[in-house]
Amino acid sequence: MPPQNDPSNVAAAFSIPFTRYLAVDGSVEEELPDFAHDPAALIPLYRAMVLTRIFDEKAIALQRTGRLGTFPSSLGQEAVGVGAASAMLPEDVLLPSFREQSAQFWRGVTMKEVFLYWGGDERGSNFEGPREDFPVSIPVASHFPHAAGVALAFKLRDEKRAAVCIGGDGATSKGDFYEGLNIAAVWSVPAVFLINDNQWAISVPRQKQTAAQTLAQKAIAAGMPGEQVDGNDVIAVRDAVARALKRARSGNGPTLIEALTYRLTDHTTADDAHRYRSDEEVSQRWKEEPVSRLRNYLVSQDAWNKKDEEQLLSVCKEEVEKSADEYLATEPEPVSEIFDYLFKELPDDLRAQREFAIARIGGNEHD
Amino acid sequence: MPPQNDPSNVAAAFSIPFTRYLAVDGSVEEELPDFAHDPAALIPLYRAMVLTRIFDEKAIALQRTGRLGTFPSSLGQEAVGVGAASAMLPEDVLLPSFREQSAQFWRGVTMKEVFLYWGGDERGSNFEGPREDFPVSIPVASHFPHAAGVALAFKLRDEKRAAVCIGGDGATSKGDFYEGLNIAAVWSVPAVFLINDNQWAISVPRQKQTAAQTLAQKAIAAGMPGEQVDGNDVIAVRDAVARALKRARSGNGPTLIEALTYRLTDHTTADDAHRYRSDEEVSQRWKEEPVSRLRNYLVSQDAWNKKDEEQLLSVCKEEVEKSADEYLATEPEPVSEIFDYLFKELPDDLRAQREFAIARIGGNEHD
Amino acid sequence: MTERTLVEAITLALARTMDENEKVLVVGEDVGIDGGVFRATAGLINRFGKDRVRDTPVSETVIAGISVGLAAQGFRPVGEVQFMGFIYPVIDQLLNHASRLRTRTRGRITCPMVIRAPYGGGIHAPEHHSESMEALFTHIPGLRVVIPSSPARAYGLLLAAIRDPDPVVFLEPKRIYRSIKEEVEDTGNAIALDKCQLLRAGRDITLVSWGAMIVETLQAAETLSTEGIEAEVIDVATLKPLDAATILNSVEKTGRCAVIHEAPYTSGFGAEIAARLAEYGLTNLLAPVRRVTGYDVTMPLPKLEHYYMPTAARVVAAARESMEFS
Amino acid sequence: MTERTLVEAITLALARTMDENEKVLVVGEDVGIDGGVFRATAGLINRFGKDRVRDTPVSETVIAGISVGLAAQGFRPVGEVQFMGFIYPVIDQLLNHASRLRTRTRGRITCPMVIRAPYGGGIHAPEHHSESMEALFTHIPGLRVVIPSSPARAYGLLLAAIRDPDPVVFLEPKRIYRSIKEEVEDTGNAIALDKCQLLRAGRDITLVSWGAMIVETLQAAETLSTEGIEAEVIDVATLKPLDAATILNSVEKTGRCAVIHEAPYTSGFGAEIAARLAEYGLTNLLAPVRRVTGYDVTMPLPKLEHYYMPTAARVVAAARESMEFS
Ligand SMILES: Cc1ncc(C[n+]2csc(CCOP(=O)(O)OP(=O)(O)O)c2C)c(N)n1
Ligand SMILES: Cc1ncc(C[n+]2csc(CCOP(=O)(O)OP(=O)(O)O)c2C)c(N)n1
Ligand SMILES: [Mg+2]
Ligand SMILES: [Mg+2]
Repeated sequence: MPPQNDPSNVAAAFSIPFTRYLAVDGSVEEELPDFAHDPAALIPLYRAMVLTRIFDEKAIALQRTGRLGTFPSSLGQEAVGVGAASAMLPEDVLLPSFREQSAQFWRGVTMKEVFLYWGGDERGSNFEGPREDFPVSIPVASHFPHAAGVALAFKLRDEKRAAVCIGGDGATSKGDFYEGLNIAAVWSVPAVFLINDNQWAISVPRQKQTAAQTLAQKAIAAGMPGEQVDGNDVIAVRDAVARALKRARSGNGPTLIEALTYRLTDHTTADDAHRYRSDEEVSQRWKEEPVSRLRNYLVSQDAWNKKDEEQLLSVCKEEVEKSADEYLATEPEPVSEIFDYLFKELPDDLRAQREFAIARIGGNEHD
Repeated sequence: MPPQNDPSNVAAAFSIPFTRYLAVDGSVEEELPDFAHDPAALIPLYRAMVLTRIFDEKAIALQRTGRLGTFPSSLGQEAVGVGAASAMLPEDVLLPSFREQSAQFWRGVTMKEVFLYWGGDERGSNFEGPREDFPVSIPVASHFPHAAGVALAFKLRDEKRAAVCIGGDGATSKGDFYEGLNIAAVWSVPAVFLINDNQWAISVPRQKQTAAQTLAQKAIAAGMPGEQVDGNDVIAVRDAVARALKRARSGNGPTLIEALTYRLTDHTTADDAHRYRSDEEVSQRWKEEPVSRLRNYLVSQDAWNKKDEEQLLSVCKEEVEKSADEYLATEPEPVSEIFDYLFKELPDDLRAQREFAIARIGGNEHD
Repeated sequence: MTERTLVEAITLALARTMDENEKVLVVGEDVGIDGGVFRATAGLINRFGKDRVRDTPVSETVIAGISVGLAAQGFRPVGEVQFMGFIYPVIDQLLNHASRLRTRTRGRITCPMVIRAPYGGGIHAPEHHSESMEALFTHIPGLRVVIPSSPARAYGLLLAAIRDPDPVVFLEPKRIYRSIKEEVEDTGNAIALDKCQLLRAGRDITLVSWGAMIVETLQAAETLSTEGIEAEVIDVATLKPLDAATILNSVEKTGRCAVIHEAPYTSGFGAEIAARLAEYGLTNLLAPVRRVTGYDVTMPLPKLEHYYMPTAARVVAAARESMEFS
Repeated sequence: MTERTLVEAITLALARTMDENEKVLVVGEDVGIDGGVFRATAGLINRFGKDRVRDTPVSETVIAGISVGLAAQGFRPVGEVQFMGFIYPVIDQLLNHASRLRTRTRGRITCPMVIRAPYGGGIHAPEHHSESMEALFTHIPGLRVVIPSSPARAYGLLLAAIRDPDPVVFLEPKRIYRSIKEEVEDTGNAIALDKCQLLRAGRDITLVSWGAMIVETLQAAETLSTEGIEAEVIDVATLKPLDAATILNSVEKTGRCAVIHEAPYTSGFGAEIAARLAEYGLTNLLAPVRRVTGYDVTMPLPKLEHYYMPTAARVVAAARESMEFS
């Protein structure tokens, strides 16, 4: 509460709305938005979430067997990326943090590419699909100003496109998060900032990131609208992002959306969450997770059944296995590639280093 | 306005109070706080503002005649520093930006020291008075995290002290401003953050810094109380800072206060504000300035008259001239001083450089 | 024939490139109606409009970060940072993003952007305004680092920097923003971004410098000449990538070398030049390489600043010592 | 007798100093109950409580900035930055404040703080996790830069860093966090912060390195020894201030020198060492100084990382070339 003062003198007042359509058990809580009226229209969202979950499992398995690097699973948070990406148009630009493979897949980044990236191969960020989408941002929040820049480009060219930037709850503590929001709002650029509030930044719980009640209210500092959605309700996420994109495209500037969800597994394969949080907490949160929530809804609408589920799982597994095989079969790049994309034209001093590097390994990979 | 949504689902709501006691003409608008009941008690505040104004004039004159470096006048903003410093206890710590000489003087930094600093002499930051106060921070907002650190020290030692950090409207755009606020709030440390919102950051008007309606609302992002005061009403500033200090000392954490004021002159002596703003705007703002506002009030209460004024001006001028003379008479430091405070003990490699530097100038200042 | 100051040459190059390529934008604090704290962008907003000459809030991270986004979208942002003391937050964006976007996406996304900033001491500026931290940028792979030392070179190098398809840090020696005038025609001719500039031919010793210290270095060369010592003076100009060949060839001829810079001694860019000589020019060296530099101290406030700044006399002394070495 | 890994030695030194001085605090992301992403602070929160072992939000600027405030108030904060790729925002606080508070207040306010960060490649870590940017810090006046290369040295140097009255950047070679074990007793004995460590005596060539590359350097020395080349191996350990005398004295004896580091070549700290030799050891040099370093490229992702990392074979080749030079 603000310090005691004459309440009649109010300089400004704000509120942060909250949106959820599907209750935890998949029952409908609020009238569904247009895009969700036909349950069949939601099946692609369901499919995308399931695919991501199977992909994440496979990625962990590959990591455990030494065939992939450190990997951040998105278990339990699939609705955030899928909800956001499904609201975007192909010509929009996604600027994801490192945990939004679900959004990347929807946008057309291939599973092979995502495997390559986390397998330690730069070609994984050379997307064949969405050529203008940014690679994932590892330095937390450092991509928020980029999103403002991309959105400014759209505005300057008078294009009806928008930039969608996703970061975690931890990202909201960084200065560049805030600076990115502030410039986006003051220049009124078509950007949507989405927080995957999965309650944890490695071992630091949401409550220790900030004293702010909601992360959405950080929008108020930048003078842009902020809202909170249930991030385990893919309908709510897509609805909020779609509304924000509409605002952006109509020239009304950026929006901050906080999607409340939960990281159901370790931070990455390098982490052991048992060190810092209880199994009880996690099992409670399993009850809210987005995949079964949407499935329950679809089943309740007779839009989905056990056979559909089995078929989907087997198709997804097949796709994931196929992509993993492609990834594993990818020939590594030659050493020259560490030089050849640094500049458009290789400067002389690098040419000498490049020749040395090639000469030194001769025919071998390692010298 | 936030995007359209069911208004019944409100996750959080906030408001930003505004405080002013003295109207622009010096008449009383709200019942005065306790410390201001006796008009005589306000005379020291008045005196401090007048002294600062005379000091600033002298500093500009010295700069114009090549005897001082670039100098940032606080013309029109004297109530911010005086209001804040007068609410503080000696054992509190001030972390000022570069335009808060009025606060520094109240705290016991001497005019000679401030002249020395802007004259380019590090001894100007070696305050004889408030030994723990920070030197001014030139890199905008970079001292906000320091304030959180100082306040944390108080909290850890269980001392009833607070850190008071002052920055400009421009400072609120920087990431370190935001990060400093966020950590102060989440760790609930005894800090008060005060924004001297003088409407300009060099040539950039307040409206181009941020889309936020008020700067006080940036507190909401950090989950701390924020409030706005009339920064040309020294009573309002002191009142708000005093309340915030009380909160801080009672263990209730930090506060952000935005003091609305106006930079009546150039950004610094290196600036020419005519390039980017109109004389009309400035003359309008002269009507609101803090010194005559308080004087009008004091006169209306029979607590001040023409003779008092004349006497005060002559005493202040004398003090300022005396300090200027002392400053001008200060012998420069020897070259060794650029080495001798870098580390507690000079490392060997610097010892050699130090000897070289001394040898090279021989008896001369310049080689 | 128009004589211009260095800062006027900067303005000219900015205007030229904005004129020839509508993708060129200027972003920074006070670059608009104010024309920049050093007037480097004066007049641009009137000529090119406020869409293309954009005042930012006080947010250096944003100046760099928004430029990355703009550059990825095909714009050519030129960001101004007001003083070197405020450029450090920019390192994060340059190192983690701008300098590597091309390589991390294997050429899919590129980052043609310039960060301009004045640097250096000697004008009695306030605290944090006078540092020379150019060496930091030279260690960042994927970045070009350019420093002009005269109006004409400022014009030609800035044209090249803005036209370059990759990120460039362009540091301007503010001490000589207005102290030298030189004929600068608006020819549109760029100066190559990977070549040292030979400013004076000589046979006895090679003096290597850049930025404002070129003034003292040339003065020293004049003085030495009166003593019969003919110094070759090389302006490094493009610190990264370094044109080591020009320096090595010169020292092959002269056998002696002093590097002069304002930045602190340890890990200043003079170290890199001396190291190249130790590595690739050793057998040509007739005397130890000398570094005439600032001290390893915090840049002093104006009252003691002159003690810090390398002087022509120090360069002369170092050159004499080098000549006397045997 | 207890054998410990390097990271265990770090923990030991942290616990020791926290025990002996209640002003010592640990701040950083996940340093509390998680014990740090590399477990360097494991157990400290249980032993010293959450007031003194503080999890910060994801805010590197705050880790440094709050430490400045704490240090000014007499605390001795030890900040942890999780990976080198996230340390750049910290440069602003170190350069503009921590490193100069003492000098800008003429001794009134001091800044005894340590920033710890793991650095370097070779463990197949994700993007931005494997850089070696130590040279940047060595150019900042008023800062000490320390890099241990073994468990015992990590223990002794960290004790010294935390006890030091001025700011220290303490960079930990994470590739050898667990790969070497060594006897480390909790003696409380610090190692001087301005002395290179002689790791191997030799007469033929001086190999200078630091951090994880000490492993390859010692391996190379062994190989060279089988060929009759006896290398002297110096671990710089305290890069700033640099103990140049130890290196110069060694090269006076051997006449040859190679510097080995993982960081990119240009403006790496190897440049400073080679430069000192060009300046103060020239007449002792029988062969060009060699720098065996990373390339001037963005640190590759794991699949190509091994191409980037300097190897013992490269050190051996450089040493042989040096020996053959005449
Ligand atoms: C600037 C920065 N600091 C530290 C890290 C190390 N790190 C990786 S992920 C992470 C936590 C991020 O939390 P959050 O933003 O909530 O994203 P989540 O991992 O939960 O998806 C940290 C601290 C980093 N990547 N970037
Ligand atoms: C980080 C940083 N960037 C740029 C500058 C240059 N500069 C000095 S004052 C100033 C404007 C500051 O505006 P504000 O915070 O409103 O303070 P005011 O000058 O109005 O008191 C700028 C941009 C600086 N000092 N620090
Ligand atoms: Mg999180
Ligand atoms: Mg202002």
